[in-house]
Amino acid sequence: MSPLLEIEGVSMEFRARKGLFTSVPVRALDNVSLHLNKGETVAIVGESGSGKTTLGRVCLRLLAPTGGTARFDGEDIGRAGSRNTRAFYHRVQGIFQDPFSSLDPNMTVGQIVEEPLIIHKEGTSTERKAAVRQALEEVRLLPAEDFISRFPHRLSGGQRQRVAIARALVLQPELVIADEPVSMVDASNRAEILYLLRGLQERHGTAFLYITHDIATAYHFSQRIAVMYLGRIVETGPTHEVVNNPLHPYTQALLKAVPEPDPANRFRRRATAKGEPPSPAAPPPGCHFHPRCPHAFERCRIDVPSLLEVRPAHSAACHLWPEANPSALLPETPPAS
Amino acid sequence: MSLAMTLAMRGLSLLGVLLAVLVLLVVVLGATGFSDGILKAVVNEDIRAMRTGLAQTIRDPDDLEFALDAQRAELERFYGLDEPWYQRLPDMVRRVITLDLGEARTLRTFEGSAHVLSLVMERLPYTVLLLTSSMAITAVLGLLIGVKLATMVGSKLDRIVSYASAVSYALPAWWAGILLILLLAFQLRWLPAGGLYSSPPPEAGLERFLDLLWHAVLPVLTLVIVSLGSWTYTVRTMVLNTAQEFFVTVARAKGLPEGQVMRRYILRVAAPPIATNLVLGLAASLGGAILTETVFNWPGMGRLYYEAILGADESVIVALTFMFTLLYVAARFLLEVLYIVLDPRIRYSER
Amino acid sequence: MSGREILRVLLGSWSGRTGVLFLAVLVFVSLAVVIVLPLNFGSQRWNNPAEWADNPKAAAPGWTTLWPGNDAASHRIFDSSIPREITQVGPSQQRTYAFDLDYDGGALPTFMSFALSDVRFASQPPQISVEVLRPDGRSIQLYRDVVRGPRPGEQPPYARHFDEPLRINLSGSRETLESAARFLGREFDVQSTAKELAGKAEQVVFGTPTSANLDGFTPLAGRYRFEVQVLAASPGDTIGGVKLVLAGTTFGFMGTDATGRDLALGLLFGFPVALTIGLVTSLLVTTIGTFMGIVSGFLGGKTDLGIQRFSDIWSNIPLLPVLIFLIFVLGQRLWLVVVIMILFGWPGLAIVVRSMVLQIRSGQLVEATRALGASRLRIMFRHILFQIAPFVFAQMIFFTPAAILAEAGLSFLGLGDPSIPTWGQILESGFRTSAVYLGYWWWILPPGILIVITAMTFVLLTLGLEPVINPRLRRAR
Amino acid sequence: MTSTPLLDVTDLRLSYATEAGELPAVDGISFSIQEGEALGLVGESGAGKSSVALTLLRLWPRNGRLVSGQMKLSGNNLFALSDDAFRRQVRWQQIAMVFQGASESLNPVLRVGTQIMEPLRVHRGASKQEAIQEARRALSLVYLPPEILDRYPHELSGGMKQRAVIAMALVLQPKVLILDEPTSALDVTTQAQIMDQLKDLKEQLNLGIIFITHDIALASDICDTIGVMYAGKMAEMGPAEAVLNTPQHPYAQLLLASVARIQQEEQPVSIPGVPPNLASLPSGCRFHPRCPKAFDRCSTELPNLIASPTGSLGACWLLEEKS
Repeated sequence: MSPLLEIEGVSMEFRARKGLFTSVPVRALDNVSLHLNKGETVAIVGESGSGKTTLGRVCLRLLAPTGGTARFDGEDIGRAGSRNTRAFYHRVQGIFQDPFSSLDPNMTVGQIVEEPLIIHKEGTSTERKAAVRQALEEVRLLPAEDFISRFPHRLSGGQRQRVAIARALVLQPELVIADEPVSMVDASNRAEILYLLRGLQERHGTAFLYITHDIATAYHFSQRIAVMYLGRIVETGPTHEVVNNPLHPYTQALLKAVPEPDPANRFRRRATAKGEPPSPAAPPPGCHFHPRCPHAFERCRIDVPSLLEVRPAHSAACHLWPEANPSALLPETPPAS
Repeated sequence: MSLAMTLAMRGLSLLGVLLAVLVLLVVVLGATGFSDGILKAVVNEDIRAMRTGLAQTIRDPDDLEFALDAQRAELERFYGLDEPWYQRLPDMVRRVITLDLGEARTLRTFEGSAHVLSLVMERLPYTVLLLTSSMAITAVLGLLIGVKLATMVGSKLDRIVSYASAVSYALPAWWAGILLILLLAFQLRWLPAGGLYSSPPPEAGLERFLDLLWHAVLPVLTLVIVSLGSWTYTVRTMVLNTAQEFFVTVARAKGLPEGQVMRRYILRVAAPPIATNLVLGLAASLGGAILTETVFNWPGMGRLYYEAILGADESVIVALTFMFTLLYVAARFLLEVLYIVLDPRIRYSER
Repeated sequence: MSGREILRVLLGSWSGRTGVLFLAVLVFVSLAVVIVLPLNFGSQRWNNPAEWADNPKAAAPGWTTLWPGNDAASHRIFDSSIPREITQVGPSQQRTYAFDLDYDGGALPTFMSFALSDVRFASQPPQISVEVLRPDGRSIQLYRDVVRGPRPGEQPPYARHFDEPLRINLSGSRETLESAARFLGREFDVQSTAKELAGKAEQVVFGTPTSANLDGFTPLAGRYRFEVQVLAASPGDTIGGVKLVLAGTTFGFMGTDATGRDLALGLLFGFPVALTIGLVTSLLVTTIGTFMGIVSGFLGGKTDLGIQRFSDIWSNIPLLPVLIFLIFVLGQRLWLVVVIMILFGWPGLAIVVRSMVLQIRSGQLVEATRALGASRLRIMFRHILFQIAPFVFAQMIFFTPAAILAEAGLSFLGLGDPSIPTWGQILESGFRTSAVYLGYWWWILPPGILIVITAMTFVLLTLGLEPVINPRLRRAR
Repeated sequence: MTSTPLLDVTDLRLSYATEAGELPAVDGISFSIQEGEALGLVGESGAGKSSVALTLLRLWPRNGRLVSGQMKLSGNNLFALSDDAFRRQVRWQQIAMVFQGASESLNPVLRVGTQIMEPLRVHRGASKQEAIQEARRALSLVYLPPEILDRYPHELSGGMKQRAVIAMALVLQPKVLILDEPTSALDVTTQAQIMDQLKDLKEQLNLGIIFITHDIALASDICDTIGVMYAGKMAEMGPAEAVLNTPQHPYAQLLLASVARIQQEEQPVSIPGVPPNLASLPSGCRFHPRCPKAFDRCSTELPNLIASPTGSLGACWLLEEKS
């Protein structure tokens, strides 16, 4: 069975204006490959500048990659032609980070959720109204009648994000690209939204590409994880594997950085990666992570490590894991509880 | 972008403004046949000069006319009057830039010259005097009052000024000038109604200068009155906007005295947007000055406009349109420099 | 924000309510004027001197007589088409038209004029004479003439003064002054010439000389009778009407200008003109500016760069000098003024709209909507336009007074459209004829006040709409 | 406890005057901290955490009004001071604050150094040389190189700005440092670095810290005492061990359960409903409409803080039932 979404060697280069006539290339994505099966959830985890959002935009057809191909159901997303645009968006939908700016403030909740149906010329007015009500019930904006005539500015952040989810799901898409859907929602509401998404996935078999900076939510919501750093995937594998036996020092640093409510925390240091992520406009040579890596050695400064399968289905792009010798030097594996 | 680069960009854009006006001028003049008229005036001027010269040598009037006609044909060819107008565009552009536009039909300088260049140049200082003094006074007063108002938002004075600013937007400078003449010059007889000097004008020196200032009071007052309200209100709003910024709260948390917070955290930060508004207000005050000069018979370029329209002096109107644009562009550039000096985000963005 | 919400915000503030009230009055007056006055009022009436010949020149408004100590003669027009008396003189008919006037001994008329219209005669032209009978029993002949006789080759009946009445300004007529001189000599033994009596005709008619040197006249109060006699040679000869004007020192509601034009009419006609200039200009500036701004900001790339560069330059051109130049060269036409203001006005708005569109784009609405499969047009005009609509609407209101003031300024410089009177032009003609220095305040103040009030109306509306543009204010209120 | 606490706050009440009436943003908050001790104020947005911080610095907004409260710093009643004396003696010298959003905390047109040195010049009358010396020392505390002094804020990265702001707060060696969401805009690795540094500073300088956050997990990183706030009131307050390990108040329990953890398989849970609007607070316990354990009494009577067996104080009727 071919994967639903297949990303092969996708690169994305922007030109950032520097002076009046000069510009520098910025590599937002560097040879990224990834696939996603029907009904599966894959999490893309990374910090700002990692290219995770760019990847999401490529998958949503909002950006055409400068290299490689992204295929949805076997068809090239970038070159599908504008005729197929509508057909594509009927099957693929997006949920965005900011629930405050992704909803039109001039439309009521009912109009917002109905809009995809109007765009895709689905059903009669009555059928659409019924579909809207059903979608609102699914995201538990209850009673739906109450919410239909409200404007987004009268809703809380969590409620708005649920409106956005209802809008994305009213067409019953096969794939949803969710770009940081909970990062701007109060911590206490995040779980609810993720449950909502998971429930929908179970009921409708929707596949999710879950983009986040928070490896903890990815842990609970995804089956597989791809960790990105400065435009490259540095580690990918089954979620449980990646979190419990991280291979790449960056993944380890990310895991160390996750705060958990433990009174003993205050007596220990996290000792996560030093320094800050460099600018994507001037990435370090070799392994992009080497300046911050506690294990970096000479080769890391020169050679770009390639993503290799270290354990079954679990790959990392790190010189600590030479191709031939999977059982070589194992870095200490957090979590150290 | 570096400082020099930013300035160059602004300069280029303003140069574009000048160029656009130039092209507009010559194309419209050419397409409507006005440029022919101007060039013919130039030819006539040359011929007149020649006539006096030739009259010395050629006694017979018919011969003289014949010789002059030949000269005229020669000159017309020289100025390209035998060619379609669009081929003369570069020459017209040069003429407009150098104000080499022949002689005015009826207007004369104080010395009696009809030359367009000297006519405009004679009037330029008076316009600059009026514009700069009124703008400086407005800017300073507006800053002082606006900052004061920002500290007393919602007070009676604050409300009065906000209404005054609305009124001043609706009040044309020239009509305000007429009102002031009626009131201060004719009714109360405090100030002269117009002109440059008393009649007879004082001999020279300090007395003459003071007389000039005395006559400038009413036009300057008019320009200040019509722009002060909105300017004050702008300053007040900018200051208020900045006062809501977070770093102002931080400055207060640091225990800085209120005066220092106002100076370094509010005014200093609000200065660039205030300067921007000053820049944007310039065009309006330029228009105001043209009309105000007319009302007060103030012999600047604005009054010259009025006289040229009455006398249908197209060369003078062309010259003035270009000069006003030039004046505006120059003033804009100065203010852009001021803006850049005020804002380190532009000054130091590339290290 | 919906239209209803905008209206609610507008009516929620004092300035908004006042602005709406003013606007309603402006619109009402404008509509009434458009219905009552012909659209070619400017060329047919306003700029036709004959239209205003009977009016006093530079007369103050009628209500100024209410001011204490202000003595003024009111404007009197006697108009008749039916003779009071017809007597048969041989084969001819003597038709007498008579007008009575009670003179209180106060201010004198500023001039006397006589007019005759629609004369038709079969063979011999009618003879006309005008005479005044004074309360003291004396009478003065003011005018005597014969209607112009047949021209060679002309066929009877002969028609005269149909197109335009025969109008005689008695105060300035040499014949009248000579007759007045004879009268003074005959009745009061005061010797004078017509030249000496120039400008004193009214004093002679309505007074008694106090000295021999024409220095003073005592007003003679009482009833005066003006008689116009027409001697028609044949009974079929017709006279359309005779008119006698005793011009007052005040006129109508708003007074007159130096050519006797009724300022009230000119000012009224200015209402629809000002409103049209303001609204048409701002409407088109807003439409074009908004459209270009949205296209520029949304499409980006070369389109954006092009529109941006163009706007950057175009919006920075100082309007008034260019407007003066273009109108001077291309002709003084109002529609041209409006077109030029639109051409130079929209780029400024396009820049602002573009920056707003960029701001909206930087949020996630556009991406989110694109990801629904929405077309560019839908995003531009359903989502972006709707969001900036309140701002654009407020901008339109804000730009309106600017257009009105620019036209007024241009008119004031003498570049107004002569076929369409505007407030600016009335002011200009006043300024040019030194009304300011002569103290004709009624000529200078009302047009200015109307300009300011009209502009103010839109400024008030803008103030009322401020919470729409600046949501921070909306919350703070 | 015998020693005088460093900062002792009792019955703090602040209300905001709005169209909807007087809103109780801070409603009877009391706490105290010792030297070298960190107190965490945790809660959802709108719980009144930031208002507490602003009140401590007397920086409440124009429409705010201090209804009641006592604030003692090493035994001295600070609310007895005049505004001017408070500014001269307390702000930044005794109590400094790191605000949420480092970018907005810095004046964009002044050099970072100027802004760090300003308090030294104003409060200490330090010479330029002394000020530079002190500023360098403060920067070294947060591992920033002295070159930063000559930079403008826009030339620094987010993490550097955050550190510079912390250095600015420490330049006068205050006794109390208030941290309002100091890391919320930063990437997770940078956040962890800064938290590590704050721990160092707390120990080195013996600071009393008030740490404000919506993330109870982050609070556990530095706080010795944790107060969970809800709708302007304290729901539960006590030693970190008690609150984090055995929370008593249902809200504190839910808040903890909503954290997505990677060290446990347990799924995060969500708190139903939304926090109440201050303009229309529910009767009785403010949490009762969202509380899974609410009973009749909760909707009629407002519970006070009651000592719980774990050593924390909880404002919940369940605690009374138990005792």
